[in-house]
Order: sequence, then structure tokens, then C-alpha cells
Amino acid sequence: MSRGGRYWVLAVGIAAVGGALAWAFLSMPGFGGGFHPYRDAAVAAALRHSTANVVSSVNFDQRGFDTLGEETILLASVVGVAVLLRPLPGERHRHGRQGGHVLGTTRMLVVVAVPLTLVLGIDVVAHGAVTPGGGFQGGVVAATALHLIYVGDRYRVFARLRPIGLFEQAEAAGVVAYAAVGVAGLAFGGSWLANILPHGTLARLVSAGTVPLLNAAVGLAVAGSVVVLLSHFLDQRFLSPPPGTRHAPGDGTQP
Amino acid sequence: MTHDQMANALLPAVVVAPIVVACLLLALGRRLDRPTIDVVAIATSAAVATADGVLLSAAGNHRLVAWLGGWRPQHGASVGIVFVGDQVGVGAALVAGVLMTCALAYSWRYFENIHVNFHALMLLFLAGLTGFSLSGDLFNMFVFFELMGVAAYALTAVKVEDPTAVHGALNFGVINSLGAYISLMGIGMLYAATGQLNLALLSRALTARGPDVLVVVGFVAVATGFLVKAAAVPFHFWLDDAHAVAPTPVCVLFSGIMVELGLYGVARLYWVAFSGTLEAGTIQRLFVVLGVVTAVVGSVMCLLQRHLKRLLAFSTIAHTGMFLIAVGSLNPVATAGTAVYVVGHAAVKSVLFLCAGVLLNRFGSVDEFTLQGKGRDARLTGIVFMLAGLGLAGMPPFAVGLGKVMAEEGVVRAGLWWGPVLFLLVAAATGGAVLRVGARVFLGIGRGPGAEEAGAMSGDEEKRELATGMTRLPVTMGIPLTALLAAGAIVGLLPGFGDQAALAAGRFAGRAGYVAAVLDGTTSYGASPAASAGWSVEGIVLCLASVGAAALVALLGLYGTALPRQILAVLRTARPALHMMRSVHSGHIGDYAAWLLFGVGGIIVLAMLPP
Amino acid sequence: MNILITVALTLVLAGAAVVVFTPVPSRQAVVLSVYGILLAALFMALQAPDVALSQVAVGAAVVPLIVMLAIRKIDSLRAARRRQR
Amino acid sequence: MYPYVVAGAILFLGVIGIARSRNLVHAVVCLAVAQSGTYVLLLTVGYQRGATAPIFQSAPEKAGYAATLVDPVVQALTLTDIVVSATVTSMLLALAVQIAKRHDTVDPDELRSLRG
Repeated sequence: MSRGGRYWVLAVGIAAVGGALAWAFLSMPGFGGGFHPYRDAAVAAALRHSTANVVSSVNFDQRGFDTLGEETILLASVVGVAVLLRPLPGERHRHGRQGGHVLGTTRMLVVVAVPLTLVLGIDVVAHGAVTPGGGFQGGVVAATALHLIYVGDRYRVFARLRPIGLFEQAEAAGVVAYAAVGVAGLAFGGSWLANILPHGTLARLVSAGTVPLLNAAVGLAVAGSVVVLLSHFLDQRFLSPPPGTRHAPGDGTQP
Repeated sequence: MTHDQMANALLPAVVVAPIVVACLLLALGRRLDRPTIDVVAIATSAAVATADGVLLSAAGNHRLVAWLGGWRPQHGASVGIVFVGDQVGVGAALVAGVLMTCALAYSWRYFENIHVNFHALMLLFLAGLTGFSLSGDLFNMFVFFELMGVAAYALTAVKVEDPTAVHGALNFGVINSLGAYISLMGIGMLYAATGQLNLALLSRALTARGPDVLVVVGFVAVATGFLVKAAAVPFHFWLDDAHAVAPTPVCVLFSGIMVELGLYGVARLYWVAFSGTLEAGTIQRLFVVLGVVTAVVGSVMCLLQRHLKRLLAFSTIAHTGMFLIAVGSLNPVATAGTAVYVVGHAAVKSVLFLCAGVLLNRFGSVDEFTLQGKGRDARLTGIVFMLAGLGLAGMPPFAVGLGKVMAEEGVVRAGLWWGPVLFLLVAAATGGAVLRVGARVFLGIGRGPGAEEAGAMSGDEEKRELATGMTRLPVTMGIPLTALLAAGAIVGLLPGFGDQAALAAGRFAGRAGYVAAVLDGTTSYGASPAASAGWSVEGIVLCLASVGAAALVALLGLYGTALPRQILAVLRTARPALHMMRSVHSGHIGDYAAWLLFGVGGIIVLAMLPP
Repeated sequence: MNILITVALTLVLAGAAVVVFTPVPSRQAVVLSVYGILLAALFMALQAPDVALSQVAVGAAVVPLIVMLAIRKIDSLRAARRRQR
Repeated sequence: MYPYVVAGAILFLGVIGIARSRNLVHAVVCLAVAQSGTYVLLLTVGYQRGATAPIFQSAPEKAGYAATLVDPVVQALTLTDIVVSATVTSMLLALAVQIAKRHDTVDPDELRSLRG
């Protein structure tokens, strides 16, 4: 289809859908209103399980299966990217610049910023049931800590600090741990992902039953996933392009 | 173990088990050798299928309900996620499990260079398919929809060295994601209107609210994502791109169950949440119009293909059109017929894709004209292929035929007297196209390409899927092929299968029963009228007619250029229209995005017109 | 309070338009990062600190970084191709 | 109603971007923008005037406390949505990189392998 034809089709679509959406928005409860039946039930449920952060209660307790699905999506995408970015036949790993001359500032960054960020990430994970944040946000922060080393282009240092196999296993272990808490819920609480641990006191670090455990599992899975995901993209820089990539029909596939 | 306990444990287990095994395979993958990985993956998927079978037999007596996290409803409401198993939902999961087992068996030694990742993706894909069929929560359905999607995009492009594969996967990913986001918009709107995500709670709230514009637009928006998966025209463009390029075992799952699950999603959404609110006549009109357009576009495009996998993809689109009409007629017998049809279609379509894979691995092409006569000595593959082609056209005793008989009866009862004629044409076109290719490849008959065929996408660019060439059919490929073909025929002959399907469809469409099972715990189905549906004399005659018509279409395709000049001149007048239809399938992602929005607009207009 | 939300919404809308209508991908990655921060600010105004934190980590950092890496790879492929010719 | 219109407009902007795009990376970014419209819709639907973030400092003393918090459910949904967006984006970018390798171009107008 020509560019003009495409814009016409799109314009008709947007006119129809936009009009209908605007009309529908008119009959939606007004912005900022107080009609939230699910909220009312969810807040009460979070209190019953002594979970101060109601969002965490929804994510890890009330709708914990969504989060298992979400971690699985993340896992699938990491495996998918690994498959998609694997070196093609003819692509070789170029020797990256040799490490060794790490600049003072970069070293400072590594020494100071990395542990700090790592601690921050772990802290965000640990307090997921109490303050904003949780396994997901903390996991990303922790993964970022490791990638700060990339600042300054010290890929070699980075590659040594980052045993990918280990992170892949951490990621898988996180998802398995989440499922294991789920099975424990079935075994001791009668349903999958039941919150079987004592709920403790609201707003304490150890409260909310299984929520901190699930947070930790997600933190592990997310940190592993983000590191592996980024590493596949980083590695692309060190692949020499395959010779003569343009595809010719029947190149060597005929018997 | 009581019935309740079993449902509670097993319904989520069929989703979690493949996820856990996939993780273990990934974590240990480097230490395992390839046969172990194959065996573990096949065993897992077979175990899931077996558990689905157990659940299916249990679902015959009661609806199965599992509240995750133990958030059972108090005073008729709950904050948790629920899994619900009735015969249709569990049946869909079972089809997914069986197809996955066959696909994994077939891909024994496939993709050696990516080792464990292929199996992990397949198992995660299975978890997505199963979770989507069992979930009773709108947002949870979205999550599993996305899981299916993410695994499917990667699986489409597993052969990264194939330029068309990466392109097809990207088109697939963008259009499916866009559809999913429109669905999520709809979920947000429905949440604003009702404050609920659970289908049963949504159903209660919507029934109390009545059909205002917000409910209609919300329904259309949520349905859009599912209709994209179901490949309804004009949301179908991703399907022919993805099917043409995805590895054969993956195509089996795409055509056999993933597309059908899109339709299942729409039907589930309508019957449970919206059937108490929306005007039945409006919904009927909407789906019938969509279905007719889809069936026509799919059939015509199917006839125009020379790339075998792309041809099979368009035949799936044509069948989706029939399913949309049958389900959209809102008649329980037609819905039952669709369910039977889907099972039969899954079997024969999978066989056809697997045969295409065998040809590809042997000759390095899936092009009808390149392969002409090449398959003469591949007797078993040829016989299986032709039988599956006849099955696709509706030949008794294949389950496709039984489903077609029931669907036709149902749509006529719903007042769509022209339904059987359209179904016959679709079966003739799609079956005929397959038989044409079969005759050309395995018998070596027919003339060369005409002007119109020559311009189509060639099947020569497909890359082989096995590292080493293949001269004869290996056992690991032969068994799934013959087993699936036999299953397609046996299911159609099972005594009482049609009756059971009709009963199950009646329960599937029972809104009150679903809501009561989820919220009040009354899981028994209650008395339902004894349904009877099955082969009838009229039906068999119609099936044989469609097989005859398919044979005629195949002959026309093989020797069409030998027709008298006057007739050819008349046929040539259709050429500009065909050319336009073909050029709309441009492979351009911008076009597809524009068509997507155009389609949503069209559906909204159809839904808002006065009845 | 409501003025804050209105301003944030308008900024987000404008940010989305700028991202979409920035044709050069490498510039777009930067704009996307800014857009991510605008969204996070809106989420803070909407009393969603959890989501805002996530949005900063993912939408303003990780995703733009991946976009940047993909662009660099594609550009280096193009450069290599030009050298071959 | 303004917040909902903004959400819808962002979705449309994303689609327009995909339709106009001359570069697949650009198209993928536009898809991510389209998805951000859903975040805005979900969170604005859950907002309540005068209510605070759904986190307790201490146990509430009287009934009706729930009405003082904005809706946590939509926030949880948005969190999941953000993860989905990141995964889909990275997957599609990986595909774009492979397309660049195999087709020598990332301009959708020049990709002609899947016609008819």
C-alpha cells in the first residue's frame, strides 16, 4: 500500500475509534472519584495479612499468580533474546580492547558506586512489603549496579565480573523459588500460593507472611534477567558482522 | 482426595509444572545432553496432557474451581485470582498439551545449535496456552496472553539465519502487542465502570449496569486483542507472515491451538461477562460480518498461494472465519460444532504442516512448483498428506466433517440459512488448494504456474530445519504424523462425542452457572436438556459434496489453463480484484498497524449501529 | 494538587508526541529516557510511588539503554557494509 | 475526562508513529509509547482526589480507612504492564538487529520478503 493510502486507512480508523473512545470516556466515572470496590476489598485484605504496602500485597499475595506469570514472561523474553541474538554462522567474536588500564575514576566508580547501588537494590527488595518498591524495582537497581561498571567502556573488566552462566541460573532459581513458595502454600495452606507464614506486625521488616520471600525470589529473578538481557545486547558490539549477509535465494539450500 | 481438592491442586499445576521444568532445564542445560533434554521436555508435556485428561473427565461432572492464594470468596466477592475448568476450557488445554507433545516428538534433534533454549521456550509457550484457557480473571488472561505472545515471537524466529523468519516474527510481535494494548485499554475501562477484574464479578456488575456505550466500547477493545490472535480480517496479516516462516513444529501449535484460543477468549468473555448485558442480535451481526469477510479473504488468498506453509496459513484464516460465524450465531449446537471442528482441524492441519516440514527437510523447499513430482517416491508422506487434505475438506469420518455437520445445523437453526453454502465453499477452497498441491508434489501431475501464481511469494527461500539432510522419514517424525491423522479420524467416530460436545457447549454458554460456581461454590452443572448432535444423512451428503467440490477446485488449479479461451477471459476479469487483495498483504508493518485500527473502528461501528 | 496532575499529564502527552515525531533513532533514545522520567513524575503525582520507581528503573534507564545498544549495533553493521562496497 | 483523553491520545500517537516509521527501531519505540498510554489510563482510573499512596504507616484506627488511599490494584497491574513492555521491547529490538544483519536495512519500506 502506498504511504498515502496507509494514512487514509489509519485516519478512518482513528476517527472511528477516537470518537467511540471519547464517547465512552464521557460515561466513565469522573477522574478522581471515590468508586473503587476492588480497592476497598484489597486494602482490607492487606491489613488482615499485615502488609503495609498494599501494592505489594496485591502483587505478591492477593494476585500473586499474576506475578508468577510476569516473571515467566521475563524469563521467556530472556531466553528468546538469547536465541535471537546468538551469533550467526560466519559471525566471530572480535577481541575486545584489552582490559588492564582501568582509569582511576572508573575504578573509583566501581569501588564506591557499585556496592552502594547493590545495597540500595537489596534494601528496596527487603522492604518491599513495607515501603514503595519491592522485588522488581530492587532487582533492576541491583542489576544496574553491575552495569555501572560498563560506564567508561571497560567491557573486559565487566565481562570478568559477570559470569553469565551464574546469572542465568540465578534467574531460573528465582522463578523456581517463587513456584516453590506456591507449592508450599498448597501443601500447608490448601491452595497454591496461600500465604502460610505468620503475618507478624504491620510495617515491620518481617511481616506479611510469604510476601518478603516472594519479593526476594522476584528480586533474584529480575536481577539475573536484566543482567543477562543487557549482556546479550552488549555482546553484539563484539561480533564482527557476517560476511555477505544479504540473502540470495537458494544459497546452498538446494540439494 | 475430594473433587474440590483435586481441582485446587491440579488446575494451577498444569500451568506451573512446565514453567518449573523449563527453569530446571535452563539452569542445568549445559550439563545435560540433547537426548535427555528431549526426553524431559516430551515427558513433561505428556504429563501435562495426561493431567489435562484427568481434569477433563472430572469437568464432565462439575465445574472445577481453584482460588489461588486461598482467597475464596466471602459474601460473594474475592480479591484473588480464580482458575475455572469446564469441558471447553480444559479441552482446549488438552489439545494444547497433546499438540505440544507431538510437536516436541517431531522436533527430536531439531535446532541442535540452540540446545536447551528451544525446549524451554516450547514449555513456557505451553504454560501460556494452558493458563489462558483456564484463567477466570481478565487481567490474568492478559498476562498469559502476553506469555503466549513473547514465547511465540521468539519461536517464530528460531531460525534467525532465515531473513524472512526475523521479518515475520517482528510483524507478528508488533501487531499482537498492539492488539494486547488495546485489550488492556478495554480492561482499564471496564475496571473503571465496574471495579472488577474477575470474570464472574464483572458479569454481575455489568448485568446490573446495562449496555451503555462504555460497556460496548470496553467489550470491543478487550475483544480486539483476542481477535488479533484469532486472525480475524483485518487483524490477520501477522498470521500468514508468521506461519510461512516459523519452524514446522511451531506452526502446528500456532494453527492448531493458539489461533483458536483467541476465538475461545472472545467466546468466554462474551458468554461469561457480557451475555447478560449486550444485545444478542448486535453480537451476532458483528461476528457474522467479521466471519464472512475472514472466510472469503482467507479462502481466496489460500487458492492464490504457491508457498505451501503460507497456503496452509491462509486456510487457517478461512477456517477462523467459519468458526467466527458458528460461534457468533450464538447457537449452542453451532458452538459445539466449532469445538469439534477445532479438534479435528488441529489434527489434520498439524499433519499437513508436519508433512510440509518433511518436504522442506528433504528437498529444501516448500514451493508447489519447485517440488512438482519430487514426492513420487515418498509414499507414506504422500498418502498421509492426501488423506489430511480430504479431511480438511470435511470427508467423513474425520472430526472436521462431524464439526462441520453440527456447525451447519446450528447456524441454520440460528437463522443463517446461507451458512452451509459458505461452509461448503470454504471447505472446497481450502481442501482443494491442499489437494492441488498434494497431487502436484506427490503425483507429479498438473501444468506449470500461470501468470497469477508466478507472482506469489516463492517457497524456495525457506531454510532447512535439520542440520543434516534427510532421505527417508525418521520414526520420530512418522509417529506423530500418523498418530495425529488417526486421532483426527477416531475422534470423529467416538460414540456420543457430538452429544457430549453439545452438552459441554450448553454449559460453556451458561452464564449463571459459571458465576454461581465461582462466587457461591455451586459447582454442579444442574439439569441440562439432553442434547443430541452427531452425523446425519444430510450432513454426510453435504460433507461429500464439499469433498467433491474440493476435488473440482484441485483439478481446476492443476489444469485450469487448459480451459476454453472464453471461460479464461471471463475469469481474467477477476484479476484486478485478486491483485489488489494480494497487494494488501504487503508485509509492511505500518500498513498492518493502520489496518488494525481501521478494523477496530469497523467493529465499533458494527457494534453501535441500531439492531 | 489537580493543577500538578494536569501539568504532568500535558507534559507526558507532549513528551509522547516528541518521542514519536523524532525520526532519528539515536536522538529518540534520549528523548525516550526523558519521557520515562516525565511518566515517573506523573505517577508520583498520581500517588503511585511503586510504579514511579519501576518506571524510572525500567522506562528511563534499562529500555533506553537497550534501544541505544541496538542502534549502535545497527549503525556499525551499516558502516561495515559501506566499507565492503 | 482530560486524563483519559490523554491516555487514548498517547496510544494513538504510538500507532501513528508505527504507521509513519522509516526505521524499525523507531517503530518499536513507538510501540512502547503506545503501551505507556495504558499505564496512564490504569493509574488515572485508580486515582482519587485527596487520597494518598496505598501504603500504611501504622495500623489504622477507624473504619473507612480504605477510602483515604488511591487504588492499589491498578498500580499492581501497571507494574506488571511495565515489565511486559520492557520484555516485548527488548525482544523486538533483538529482532530488529537480526533484520539489519539479514536484510541490510531496517526501513520497512525496503523489506519486501513477505509480499502476497
